[in-house]
Amino acid sequence: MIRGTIVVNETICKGCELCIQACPQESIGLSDQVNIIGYRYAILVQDNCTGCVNCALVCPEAAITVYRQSKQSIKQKSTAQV
Amino acid sequence: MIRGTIVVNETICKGCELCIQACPQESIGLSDQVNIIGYRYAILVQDNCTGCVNCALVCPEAAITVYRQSKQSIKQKSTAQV
Amino acid sequence: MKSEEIVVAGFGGQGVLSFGQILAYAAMMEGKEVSWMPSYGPEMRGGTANCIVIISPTRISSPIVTQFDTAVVFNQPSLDKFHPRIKKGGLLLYEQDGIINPPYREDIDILPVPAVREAIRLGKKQIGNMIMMGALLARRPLVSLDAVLVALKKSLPERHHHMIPLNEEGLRVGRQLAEKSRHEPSVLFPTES
Amino acid sequence: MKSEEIVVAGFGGQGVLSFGQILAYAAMMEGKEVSWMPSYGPEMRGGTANCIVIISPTRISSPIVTQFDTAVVFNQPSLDKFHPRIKKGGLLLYEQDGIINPPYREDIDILPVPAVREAIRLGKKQIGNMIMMGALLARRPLVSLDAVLVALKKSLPERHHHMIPLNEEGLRVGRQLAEKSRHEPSVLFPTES
Amino acid sequence: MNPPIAYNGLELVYRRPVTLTDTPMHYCPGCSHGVVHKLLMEVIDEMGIQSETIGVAPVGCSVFAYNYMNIDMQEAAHGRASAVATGIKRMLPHRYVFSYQGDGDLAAIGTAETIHTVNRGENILIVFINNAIYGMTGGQMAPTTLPGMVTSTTPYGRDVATMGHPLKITELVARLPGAAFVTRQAVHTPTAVRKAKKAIRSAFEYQRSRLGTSFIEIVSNCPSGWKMTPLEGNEWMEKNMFPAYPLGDLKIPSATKPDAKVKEEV
Amino acid sequence: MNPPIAYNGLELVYRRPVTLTDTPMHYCPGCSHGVVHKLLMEVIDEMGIQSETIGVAPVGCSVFAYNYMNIDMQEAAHGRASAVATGIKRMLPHRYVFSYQGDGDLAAIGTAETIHTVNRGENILIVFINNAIYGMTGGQMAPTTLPGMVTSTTPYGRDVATMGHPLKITELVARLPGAAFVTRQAVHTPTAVRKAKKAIRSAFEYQRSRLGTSFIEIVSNCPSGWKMTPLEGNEWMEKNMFPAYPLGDLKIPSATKPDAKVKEEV
Amino acid sequence: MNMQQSEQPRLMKGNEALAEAAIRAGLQGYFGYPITPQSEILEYLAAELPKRGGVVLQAESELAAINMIYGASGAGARVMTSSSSPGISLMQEGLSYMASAQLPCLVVNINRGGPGLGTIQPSQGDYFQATKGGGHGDYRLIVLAPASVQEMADLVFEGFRLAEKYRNPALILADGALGQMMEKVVLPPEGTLPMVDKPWATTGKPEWRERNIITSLFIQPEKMEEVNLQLQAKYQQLQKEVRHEAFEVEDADILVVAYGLTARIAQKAIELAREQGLKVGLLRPITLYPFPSDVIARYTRTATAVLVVELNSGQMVEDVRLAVNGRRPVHFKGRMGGVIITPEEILEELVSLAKEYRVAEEKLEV
Amino acid sequence: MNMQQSEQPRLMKGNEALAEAAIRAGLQGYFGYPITPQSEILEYLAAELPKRGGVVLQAESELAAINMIYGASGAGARVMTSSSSPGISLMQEGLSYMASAQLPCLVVNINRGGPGLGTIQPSQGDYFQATKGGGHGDYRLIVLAPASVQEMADLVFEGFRLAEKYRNPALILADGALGQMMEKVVLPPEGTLPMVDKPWATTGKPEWRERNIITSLFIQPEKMEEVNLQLQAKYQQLQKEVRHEAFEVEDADILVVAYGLTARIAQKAIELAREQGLKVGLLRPITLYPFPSDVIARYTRTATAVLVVELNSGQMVEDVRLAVNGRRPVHFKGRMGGVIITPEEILEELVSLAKEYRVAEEKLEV
Ligand SMILES: Cc1ncc(C[n+]2csc(CCOP(=O)(O)OP(=O)(O)O)c2C)c(N)n1
Ligand SMILES: Cc1ncc(C[n+]2csc(CCOP(=O)(O)OP(=O)(O)O)c2C)c(N)n1
Ligand code: SF4
Ligand code: SF4
Ligand code: SF4
Ligand code: SF4
Repeated sequence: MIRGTIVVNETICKGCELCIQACPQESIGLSDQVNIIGYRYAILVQDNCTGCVNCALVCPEAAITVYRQSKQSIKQKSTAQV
Repeated sequence: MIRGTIVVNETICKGCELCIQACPQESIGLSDQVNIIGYRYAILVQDNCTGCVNCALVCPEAAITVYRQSKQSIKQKSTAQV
Repeated sequence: MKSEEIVVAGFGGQGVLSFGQILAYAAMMEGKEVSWMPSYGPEMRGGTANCIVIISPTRISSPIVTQFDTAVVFNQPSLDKFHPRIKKGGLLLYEQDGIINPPYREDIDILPVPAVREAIRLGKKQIGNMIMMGALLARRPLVSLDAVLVALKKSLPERHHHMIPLNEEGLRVGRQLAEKSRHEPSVLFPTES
Repeated sequence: MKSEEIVVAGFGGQGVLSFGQILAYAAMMEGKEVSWMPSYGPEMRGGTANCIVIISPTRISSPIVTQFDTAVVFNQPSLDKFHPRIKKGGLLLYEQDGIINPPYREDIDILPVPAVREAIRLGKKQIGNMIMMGALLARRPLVSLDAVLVALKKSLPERHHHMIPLNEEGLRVGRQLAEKSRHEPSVLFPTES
Repeated sequence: MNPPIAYNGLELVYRRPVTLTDTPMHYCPGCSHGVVHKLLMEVIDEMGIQSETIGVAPVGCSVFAYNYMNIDMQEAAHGRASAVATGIKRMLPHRYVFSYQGDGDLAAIGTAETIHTVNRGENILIVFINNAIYGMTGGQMAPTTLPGMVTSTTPYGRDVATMGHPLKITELVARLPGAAFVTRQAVHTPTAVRKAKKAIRSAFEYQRSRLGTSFIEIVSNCPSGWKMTPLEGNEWMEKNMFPAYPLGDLKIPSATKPDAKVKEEV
Repeated sequence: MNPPIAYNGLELVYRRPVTLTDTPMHYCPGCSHGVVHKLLMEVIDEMGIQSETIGVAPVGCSVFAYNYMNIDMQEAAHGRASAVATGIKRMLPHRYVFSYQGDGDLAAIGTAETIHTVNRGENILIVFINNAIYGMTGGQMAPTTLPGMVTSTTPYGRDVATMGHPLKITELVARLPGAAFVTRQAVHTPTAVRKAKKAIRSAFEYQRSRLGTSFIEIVSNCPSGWKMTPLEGNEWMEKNMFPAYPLGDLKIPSATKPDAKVKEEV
Repeated sequence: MNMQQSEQPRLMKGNEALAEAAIRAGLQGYFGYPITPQSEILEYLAAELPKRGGVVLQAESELAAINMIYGASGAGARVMTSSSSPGISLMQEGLSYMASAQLPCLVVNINRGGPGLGTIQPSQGDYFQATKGGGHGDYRLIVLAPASVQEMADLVFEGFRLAEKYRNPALILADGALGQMMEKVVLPPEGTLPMVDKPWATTGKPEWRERNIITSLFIQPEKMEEVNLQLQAKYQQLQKEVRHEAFEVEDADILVVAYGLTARIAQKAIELAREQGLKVGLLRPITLYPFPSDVIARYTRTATAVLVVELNSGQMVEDVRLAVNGRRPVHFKGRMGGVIITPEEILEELVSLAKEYRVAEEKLEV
Repeated sequence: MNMQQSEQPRLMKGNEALAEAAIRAGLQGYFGYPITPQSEILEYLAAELPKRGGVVLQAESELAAINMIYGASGAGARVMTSSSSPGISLMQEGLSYMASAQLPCLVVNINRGGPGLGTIQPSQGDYFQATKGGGHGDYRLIVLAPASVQEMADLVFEGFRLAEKYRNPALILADGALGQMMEKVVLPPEGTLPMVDKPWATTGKPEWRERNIITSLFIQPEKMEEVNLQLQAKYQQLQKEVRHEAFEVEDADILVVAYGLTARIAQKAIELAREQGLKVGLLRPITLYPFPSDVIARYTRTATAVLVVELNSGQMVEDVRLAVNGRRPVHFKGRMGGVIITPEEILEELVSLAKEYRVAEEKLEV
């Protein structure tokens, strides 16, 4: 499985939950805390993010940055497994 | 042939000649005189008007009144001819 | 020379506006102050057109006046409209053709001009206005004939310049008509002012 | 009683506007002059809402003031915004939940209220505002509880009237919270003025 | 003034409609406006609805329409005739209301009002005189001016690249659900006149049956604006306007409840 | 602020577009405006045309668009964004110009400007945010409000008999010869977002090739105006808006001269 | 009447009070377009008016709205529209048309800060537009300026009455705060404003009368001038409808002139000033057109100086100067762009004026 | 320069002279809509401007035109629109926006008789709209009033110069006669009005500068007030651009104040009055805003009375009264609705005033 992760800018997140719905891995959830503008914000709740970018695409605040395993590292891994 | 005639209100006629073109009998022409508003006006130039109303329909000034032989008088005539 | 306030009036197509422009342009070339004010707007729809030309040695205050020294009219409605607005002792020129009730005033100089008929006789209906102009200038030497011809050249598109001589002819005919008219003849040669 | 200028502020959904309306309506019913002025317009888009309530024995000149006797705030931005605008000796009530940097001023009476927590304890998040109201009235007996309840009835749609008792409970809880708070207790029974 | 009903042995078969005033019209010789005015008044005569009809004149050559139509009328600001008609109809829903507008009025400055009036399905008749030019102001380009056509504001001809193509507002209007009846007619021949009159008659009947907006475009000539004689104008219109603005019905009511009481033509 | 290009062993695959300013947006949670702003700036980033692009903000919730888009911008009067864009484009024909408008702005008060801008084929992009309501002013009926839909000015639901049917301005616009590219998109799912972005990208490329007006409708949600959560809103939108406003291309350029230089997605 | 007694005081927004009052004043048709800070008028009417027999239509624009009003008024109905500054600017052509065609209607401008899109906060920046005629040509609107939610309701009746009596559009000019704020209001009873008959209205021409024509086109200058003379005569007539409120003016050394909300704030300032022993009074024009010039002239005979306070850069001050005509110095104090002036600011101004003109000095020494 | 010498006097319509002058003043974009009596401006430019490198677009309406101008001006171009009274009313919102966003442009109003559709004949009925701001909010236009075809051309240059110098819309206010009449005119040479650079224009944001934003929205009242104060300061600055023409004012007992065509007619009347021995002079404001208040104040120190003549019901007369501030009686004589006043009418007025104020009596006895 491809490894990825997201970084949410929690000061501008408005907790709209669109990313949560968009995430095929169900990796995202909302914080219990509210942020400075009064919203519970998105956080990673599972470590199974694949960096598919879906959450970032639908985010109205452009609050999500996405990282993903580099192509070759994936290749290496797969070959390794052989 | 059905007899008819037209009466042109020559004070409001603007000599646009639309009636002249519309008349299948070529009964209408323009006067040599100009009227008070400066236009040569429509007049009957032949006595062959059938009262078909075409000229009146296209007249932008509604300047034409049309008269026609009554239906029965036509019938009478035709029978007479027999 | 005092200032002269002239109205030129007729039906839309009769070229009354350019008649006024030629007059104004000619006067301007002779160093006069001039103004030309057309009637404008929807009353032109199927109605009459007119313009007011003022020629003056000094600055002109208003281009719009209601009384005129001279009226040049080309149809009955214009005659009816402006006939009463001519100043006492003023001049009224009118195209004879199509006038059913001629003017009656005794206190103005009235000159009927058969311009259309003469123009047709000369073979070019278009020069009727220059015949009228010639007659006008015979009575009121406002501008020189030369100036009028230059103005005419200005106003005519190149392709019609061949008609200049004919128009010149028209001017002459007009002047003659004015002269042999019943009224006492006025100055015959154009002013040099 | 002198006139009292109050600001109520929080996030959009927190019901600050109706909090102010209930207060104003209650005061009106007790014969006071009142004005209620909401913040309005696009700054409401995903922003904070607030309203200014003025209760006065005499005619109110301006419904918009910039300094307040009392501030009732429900979130951090509102706290930051209005904390400095409270008059010396004034009162600041704030919802404890979600406040990261609490107020620091020494020259005003500050009362943190855990209204949300208490409301959840009572099982109805909605009554948080009435808890806040109870606390406010404990410190500032502006109107009687009865008046507040009548106002509440007015403002609640029929189908929610069954919640009146719960809200009454909320008012009582609020008052208690205010009383056992560190500050010297103020008048406990509503004014009859 | 009523003409004699008989004239040396012949009987009256056509007369100027009585609801048309005796005031001579100010339109240029051969202008279509006069014919359309006449048809409107004929239909009102025949339906006997002079007392139930309110007209709205535009700003355009037909601004003076109220001088010729002997019915209650309002003169609207340029482009707003359909909004004015809306105001009247909403207050007097049992009256017949029509607006009469030129292409500049209806399809340029009045575009928003036209679209939204029809979209609301205001139960009125909009008569649209499309002469492809601004007549009253002296022959400037209209939204409906044909490509390459010379006007006082397109001295080198309408350049579609910079001025856009002729706006077929009638086609747009026909797509709006509020439109009940949309048709394009002309009045340059007796047959055309008969058809146009029929369309106007139907529109008033649809209005009586509350079917929504009727929209009648009349492809018209503007001899003065086009700088042609009326006859040349009509010929040019057939050759150039009709291909761009084909005559015929664009939309007819699905369920029409036609009215019994229909008078005989005089 | 640029994010690190790598993050414990992983590489950056998506970041906030640089042409989007750092200013937090004022839109309500889940509002589509934010997504569309983002896409516009992404395309401008990718085409590298920040210095060649001028945007026009409307009056509507997106009135502050210029706070978020780091390009030269003008704020237009309500409904006139396309006229303002026309003025800019005519003076700067080599610049990319787009207007960004809501349904009230574009399809109500701005109807005439919209129709005529497209009819002239102004070589600009019009982005049309259709959320079926007036967001900024507090949820009043828009021309695109659905039948029966309750808004603050239709407390009993939109009654098509008196208020008309939803105005499908995009369908009208698509019929205008000046329109080069007309499409209807949404931004509620990752797939939709990808499609919408592609459309925006194409529009800018068509503008480069001078093909005429591109018109992109984005069927959007307005959680606040609809009184729903963002998720409820998106669901409601799919169920109710899409049937009325079906997604897809309404018009694509006949002859497009696509541009070679196309950057890789970051 | 007994309805009046039965009427309880309510806590209402100015916009809603105005809307409800309009219904009670017999409003038959409302055509409008949303804009902050007045959308509540349209919203309230959309919910209430149809139930009560009237017509409400949300127009596609203010431009359409004012022209719908033109048609509806011409059809004889009692009609109203409302907007705020930018929307009112879009109505200027229509208002000029209505004034020329002599059509009555009530227009409400809940004034926000301009120019341009500006701000939605309260302002009095549209005074010139309202009183001098923002549209083209020589015409005037009847302009009423409420100062409380109660007057927002009451002046609706006055507006309709004057508009129909003089066949001229009337305009209520109130700043955004008056529209948005809630205050106690006792609503005027229904049915106290009888319908007037309008023989000129286009309701369909019966046999027995000539056709009615609503138009503002008079192509012949002479005719157009006649119409203008009629209008001017009407505006003369209007002078007798002047309304104002005076507060502590009798002995005032300094006369403050202010309208709307500003007048209330000024009154507060005057109370404070009086506490300091300054002899200050307030003149509040309720009709901005016709303008209470004579009243102002009268009171300024006794006063030493005049202070005009507005939420703009100084507009009504011109009318005050024209009224005072140089007999007394006229000063101006204003705030702009949606900023509300405070009683303290005005007080400060009053104190320094008192110093400048050496009125009540001894007291000030204290 | 030699172009100037080479330039022959021409006989031109005011509208055409203005249009040609605009091209010579470097006009880059014209957006307009036809209306009598100014359509010749659009028509002339449609034929000439494209040939000479500019853009002409016939807009779908005046509303569209003014907003196209907004965009074009914001893009840094030298732009113009023109219309007549009703069309100018439709531009009021746009003008308020442009004034607020501080966008330069030249607007031409060839004033016809109103209100409403009115008549197309000459009028000065739009003075208030032009000078007090027909749109919403506190703003002013720079207003220039030509009195001859020559000035129709010359003031175009002045209009662009002032508009760009102060980043404010300028308006040329001329009655219909000035637009329609032909007079001798010597056209100003091309290239005498250099392009100014506009660092604020939205031309595309390069790396090296912040983005430019053209807006009139300042939602925070404090910010909006700042903007308003900027504008007011600018209008103060403008005072130094006041322009006027004085004619025989030095010894004048009666000072006539008139602008545009009316001033010429008044001048004629004054010549006639002087022939009768009346000491009468003329003050002609060329800038209506800024208004030559100081000049008028100065001349009225010596004069006994003032007569204002306008083609309206009395609009500029208010500004004259404000300038005179009660020191002298200010009388008004006007015609309306497209009727042109005659020198004789004015003369009559002057004579009766002379009687009333017993100036130059002995002469009048004659
Ligand atoms: C607001 C406004 N703008 C412009 C005008 C000038 N104007 C009068 S009629 C007209 C257009 C006339 O053309 P059209 O509507 O096609 O009618 P037609 O004259 O051709 O019958 C214009 C632009 C006006 N009166 N008012
Ligand atoms: C001339 C004018 N009329 C009305 C308004 C008030 N107004 C501001 S935004 C708006 C409509 C907003 O709706 P929409 O265009 O759909 O954009 P949204 O807010 O939904 O994104 C209105 C009516 C205004 N500012 N100016
Ligand atoms: S989509 Fe964006 S704003 Fe919404 S919850 Fe996720 S991160 Fe926050
Ligand atoms: S159609 Fe009418 S106006 Fe034309 S010529 Fe015949 S009668 Fe005269
Ligand atoms: S200008 Fe054209 S439309 Fe107008 S009256 Fe003449 S022919 Fe008819
Ligand atoms: S009101 Fe609607 S459109 Fe406006 S920001 Fe909120 S959600 Fe978006």
